[in-house]
Amino acid sequence: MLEDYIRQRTEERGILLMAHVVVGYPDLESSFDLVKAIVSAGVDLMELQIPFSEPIADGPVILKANQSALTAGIRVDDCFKFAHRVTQSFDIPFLFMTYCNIVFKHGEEQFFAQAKEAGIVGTIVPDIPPEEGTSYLAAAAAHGIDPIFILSPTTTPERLAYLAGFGRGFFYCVARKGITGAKTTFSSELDEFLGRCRRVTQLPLALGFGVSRKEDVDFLKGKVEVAVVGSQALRILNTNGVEAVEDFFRRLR
Amino acid sequence: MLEDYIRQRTEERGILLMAHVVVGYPDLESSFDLVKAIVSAGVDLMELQIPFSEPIADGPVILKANQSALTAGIRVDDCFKFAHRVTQSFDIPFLFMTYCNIVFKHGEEQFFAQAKEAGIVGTIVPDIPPEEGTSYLAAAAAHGIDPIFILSPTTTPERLAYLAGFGRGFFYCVARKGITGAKTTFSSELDEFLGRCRRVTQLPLALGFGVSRKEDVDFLKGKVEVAVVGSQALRILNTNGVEAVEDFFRRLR
Amino acid sequence: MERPGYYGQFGGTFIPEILVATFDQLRAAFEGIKKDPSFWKEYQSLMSTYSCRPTPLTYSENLTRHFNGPHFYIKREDLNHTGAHKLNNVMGQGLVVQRMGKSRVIAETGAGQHGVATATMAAKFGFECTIYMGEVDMARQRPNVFWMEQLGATVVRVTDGDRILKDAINEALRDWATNMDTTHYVLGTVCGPHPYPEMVSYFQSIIGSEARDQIVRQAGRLPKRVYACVGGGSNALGIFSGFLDDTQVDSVRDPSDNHSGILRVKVSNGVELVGVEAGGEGLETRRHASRLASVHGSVGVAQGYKTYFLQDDDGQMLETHSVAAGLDYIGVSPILAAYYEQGIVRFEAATNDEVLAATRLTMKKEGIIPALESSHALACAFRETPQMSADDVILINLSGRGDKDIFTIADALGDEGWKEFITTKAEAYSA
Amino acid sequence: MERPGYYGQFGGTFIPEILVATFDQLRAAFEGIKKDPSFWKEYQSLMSTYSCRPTPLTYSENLTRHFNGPHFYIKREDLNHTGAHKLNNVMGQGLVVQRMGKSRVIAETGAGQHGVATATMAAKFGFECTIYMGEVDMARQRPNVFWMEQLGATVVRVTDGDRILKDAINEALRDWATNMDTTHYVLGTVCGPHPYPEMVSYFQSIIGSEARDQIVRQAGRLPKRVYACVGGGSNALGIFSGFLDDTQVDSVRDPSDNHSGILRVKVSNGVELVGVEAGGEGLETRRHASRLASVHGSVGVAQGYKTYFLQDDDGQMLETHSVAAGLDYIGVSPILAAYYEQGIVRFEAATNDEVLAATRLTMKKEGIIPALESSHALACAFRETPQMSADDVILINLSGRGDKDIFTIADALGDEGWKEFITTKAEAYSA
Ligand SMILES: Cc1ncc(COP(=O)(O)O)c(C=O)c1O
Ligand SMILES: Cc1ncc(COP(=O)(O)O)c(C=O)c1O
Repeated sequence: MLEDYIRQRTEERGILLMAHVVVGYPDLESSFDLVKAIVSAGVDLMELQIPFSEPIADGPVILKANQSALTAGIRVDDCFKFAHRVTQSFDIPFLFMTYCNIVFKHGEEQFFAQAKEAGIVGTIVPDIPPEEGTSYLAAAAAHGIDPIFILSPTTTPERLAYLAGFGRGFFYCVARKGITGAKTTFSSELDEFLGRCRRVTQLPLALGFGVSRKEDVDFLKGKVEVAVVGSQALRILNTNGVEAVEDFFRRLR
Repeated sequence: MLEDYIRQRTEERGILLMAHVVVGYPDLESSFDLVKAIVSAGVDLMELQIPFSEPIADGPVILKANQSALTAGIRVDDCFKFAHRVTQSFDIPFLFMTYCNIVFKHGEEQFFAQAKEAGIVGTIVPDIPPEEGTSYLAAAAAHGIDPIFILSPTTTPERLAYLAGFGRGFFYCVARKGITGAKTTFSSELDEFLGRCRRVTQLPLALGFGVSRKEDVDFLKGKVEVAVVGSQALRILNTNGVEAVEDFFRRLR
Repeated sequence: MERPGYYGQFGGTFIPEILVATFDQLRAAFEGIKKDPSFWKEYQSLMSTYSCRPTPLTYSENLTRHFNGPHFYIKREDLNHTGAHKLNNVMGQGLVVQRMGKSRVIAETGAGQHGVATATMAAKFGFECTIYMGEVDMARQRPNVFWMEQLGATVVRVTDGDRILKDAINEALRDWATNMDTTHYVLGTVCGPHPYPEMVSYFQSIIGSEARDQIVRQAGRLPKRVYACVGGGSNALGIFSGFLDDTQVDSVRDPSDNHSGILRVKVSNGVELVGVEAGGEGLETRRHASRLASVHGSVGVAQGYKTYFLQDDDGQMLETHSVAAGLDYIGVSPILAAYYEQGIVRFEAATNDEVLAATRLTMKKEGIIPALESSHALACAFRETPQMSADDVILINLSGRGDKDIFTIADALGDEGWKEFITTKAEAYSA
Repeated sequence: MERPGYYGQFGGTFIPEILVATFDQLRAAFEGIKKDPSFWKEYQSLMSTYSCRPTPLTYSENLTRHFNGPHFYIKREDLNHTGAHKLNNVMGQGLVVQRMGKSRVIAETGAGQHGVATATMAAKFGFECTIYMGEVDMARQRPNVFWMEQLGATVVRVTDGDRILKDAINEALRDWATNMDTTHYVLGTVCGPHPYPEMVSYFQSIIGSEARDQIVRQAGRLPKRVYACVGGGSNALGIFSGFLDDTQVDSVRDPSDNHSGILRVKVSNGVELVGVEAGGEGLETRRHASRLASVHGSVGVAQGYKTYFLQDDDGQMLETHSVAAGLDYIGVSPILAAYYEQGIVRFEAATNDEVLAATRLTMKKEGIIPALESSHALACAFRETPQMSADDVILINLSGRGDKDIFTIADALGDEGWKEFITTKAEAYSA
């Protein structure tokens, strides 16, 4: 179980790292090499993003990777096959990150069935709030996959409590307003926000949006269980290649 | 007196020819040579057009000559001097043809005084109908210059009678609707129109607009006292020069 | 009962968590406005002094004669300030922004029409303004970019995705997710997450309520059919809304028939509502933007709402095509999607060629230059004249004027004088 | 009593004999219309269904605030169909043509605005249409040429004279002298031989009668000043006509003072009427089109009527200059010339630079794109704000919208994006 895995591993490592990979960017083989490199750098969890043509919650770096994977011809079924391959090859939990329409068009039931088969343990779909997620939640539950919800600094206390009721595995807290890929100044406001989150849930917390340096991870140690690194790794991949990414993750904690 | 001159000369020659010259086109010296050539071709009367920037009753050929004379810098005073020179040099009656604003800006009294001095015997100003011509008519009368009015096929019988009251020297009948320089088909309609004119006036009639060939002049013989040739001569001047104009007028009657 | 924000199975609020509070605030502000009896008066007064509402209804005698009937009546949204129905929406949202106490507005634009309208509204209300526009659209619609800038807006070039309208929407949403405290997103049509479809159609309903009064007064009766072009659907819903109670749906489309594209609806007596989508180069070429009139649309969720989209089997959005930039969009109003399934509105497509011919005819016969978008409604009405009798009355919503389309129209007609003019201009610039 | 067609010493009918019968017919038709009580109703109904009359009166809060008063009210002739007050005149003449049973109309155009309006009217009434336009203007105003042609008109390039507006008028008169049986000449402004000044101002008076009602209703009182730009003078006379009875001329300009350019008039109490001419590059440069506000105009007779013209001592017309093509004309309405001499209207000039600044400010503050012509009225009002108190009310006639001026405005502002766009377009054409 995802939640237990995070708790145990956090005790061992102080703070976990979750990486993010856009499946099929720049192509499937490279994606595989990237996953391999990141895993060998000691990362603890990984989001596999199934590309979508309209990724409204993503910033320019991830957006371009989505686009370019699609232009290269990546299909949703390729992503399932890819997931299967990496979950077979590497011994950390993998989650799917994507957008509602990918799940919806595939059919929710079918999507989770195939995800399960592929060894996926959780899903992050930023444009499905619980209000719109009845069948999504049902399908996830039926297949024992954890739907991860997002908590944001703009979320009211009442709504935090409401969202807490839907939590499985962990919560994905976003460090600030905005989208992925922009700079974040980690400050005491963040503590305050995390405090509000802790008040409503016992589940582990992951924090993402703007984590890009060892200092960020150090700052987060003891505050959250998981630090999520997304755009920064992709930027390094784009400019310096896969080995640099591995190196980046190695030095991050 | 213009009227008497026309009557006498018509008896001698059957039909008279009136030519039209734009003063200062292409320059004053050339204008003089042109007048000289036309006079020696036996023409009986001549209109000297004082160029105006907005000659609304003229067609493209005469319009362009007006424009070009002005661009070359011709002034109204040059035209008076020019008139003086030609009336001194040649023994036929000369008239001024121009537009209202030239007379108006010069001052009507002053205009006619200078015209008289220059030896001019008549004026044709197409945009001064008698209704607008009170002071124009007074000044003309004071200096014994004949203001020539225009009769057109569109003029009603009542108005023909009205215009007849203002006639001096002769009437200028236009052969058709439109402006100078276009083709005219001389027909029995014309007879009918001239008949209407004769019914209201004893004065000689000149006919203009579209007279361009000997056949036209022959056709008009016996119908009117004067055939007016304007644009066609200018066209010949533009393409073949002053001798060709002289030749043209020589063969016209 | 339907859930709020849902129309049949369509609509919803598929938004990232970060925006939930902002949508709550917007929804509350809009609810407040709907309940406030003074609001609509304020809105109407603004629209009648700043724009020229009520816009006229023109009887088009020459088109009527040309086709031997039916009687053509044209609702003149082209006479609105800034030249299209878009102003109705943005001025309404401007009042909402004022009530929310925000100081900045953002918007997406494709054709540029909504961007110009929003920049105009921002100038009038004194808001800061940023407009997102795809790079491709910016190149096509430079005159509108120029005017937006002159009106004081910052126009941001969107270089991601297909660099068109949908990408501009994504980019605007991203801005909003960062700046929601100060900023309101002025969505341009009856799409997007709840409450946009409801709110935008609320403001656009001014078209229909005026038009119904006018046609009853001027023609002495209700129209047999009402035609409107459908991009997102705001001008269509605007005019249709005045006639919803006049429709009579006798036999509803078989819901088990999974979007066959053929709507089995007979409107026997009531007013028939006809939405006209962009047929582009022809439905068979797949180069079009007909989500409902073609068989190529299917239900999906994107940009925050559920509706029919032009998308592939995986749910990836397809490229769309139309001579009219304002119709060139992947989705369609969830409200219209519901009306489609309920048989309340019939959907048709008009091709680029039909649209240009209709534009030409309308210019020559009526002295009106329709926007290419609006010409879709005209084209469909022209095509269907043989189905009607000479004394039927029809109503066409002329959503905008076509001056803005001069580059497109001149190109489409291959006008040599225009090319020469542009070439001479360019030479003068490089000199 | 003045002679019919005369205003003080100005006006008249200085026409070639060939046209006398045609003018008689026109005068009779116009007299008939004035006497026919149903005519104005028919005209108003046409204008309220085909265009959007009454056009709104907009209170411009932001300009008011920007200048610390006076209160700015703007009469929105820009919202008219085809984008300017020009339509008021052409539609009125259209009805006259219909009554005369003619089938063809001709017109001159400078900016192209009157040409587009006439082509529009001809399409709507089903008349044949020929528009005369100077070659220079055609090159500057190509978009309007394109639209005229699309509207079904034949545009004739005038290559004589200075190849601008006045030459187009001459050419139209020449056409008319040939085709008067079938053809009516739709003169575009309150100039030309009687009955044009009276007839055109009769139709344009719809602006003033609406505006007076509106400002009394909206502002609660009469304006202190009314500003309008003056080309030929039709929009100015249109709005002024509503306030003539409200002016109070205390001390009249000394008639013996032969056009010193300084008008010694004090309007103590009533509404002050201000006509704003094109100051071009500055009156001192002589590159302008100010017939009354400069000392360079003098009385003359041309194009069939007597008024102040920009002419030399010989009576030859001068070249005129303005960034606004519609004000770039040698003559001015004889009615305004009379009002000038009688001290009923004060005349000012605004330079190109002032006009561009006023255009920019109005776009940014009010979301309105004024025609460059109209911006002359704005520029003068802006300049005079210090003379007024914060709670004075002023009225500005916004005669037209500025979209049509995009090439001029973009050039005047040196917009790089625009240049690049045009260059890219031209490259695509030559490819
Ligand atoms: C003139 C005009 N009509 C129609 C549309 C399509 O939008 P909607 O379907 O929301 O009316 C647009 C969009 O830009 C437009 O500019
Ligand atoms: C918008 C606009 N305003 C003003 C004018 C000037 O004409 P008038 O003085 O007759 O109103 C024109 C002429 O083209 C125009 O287009």
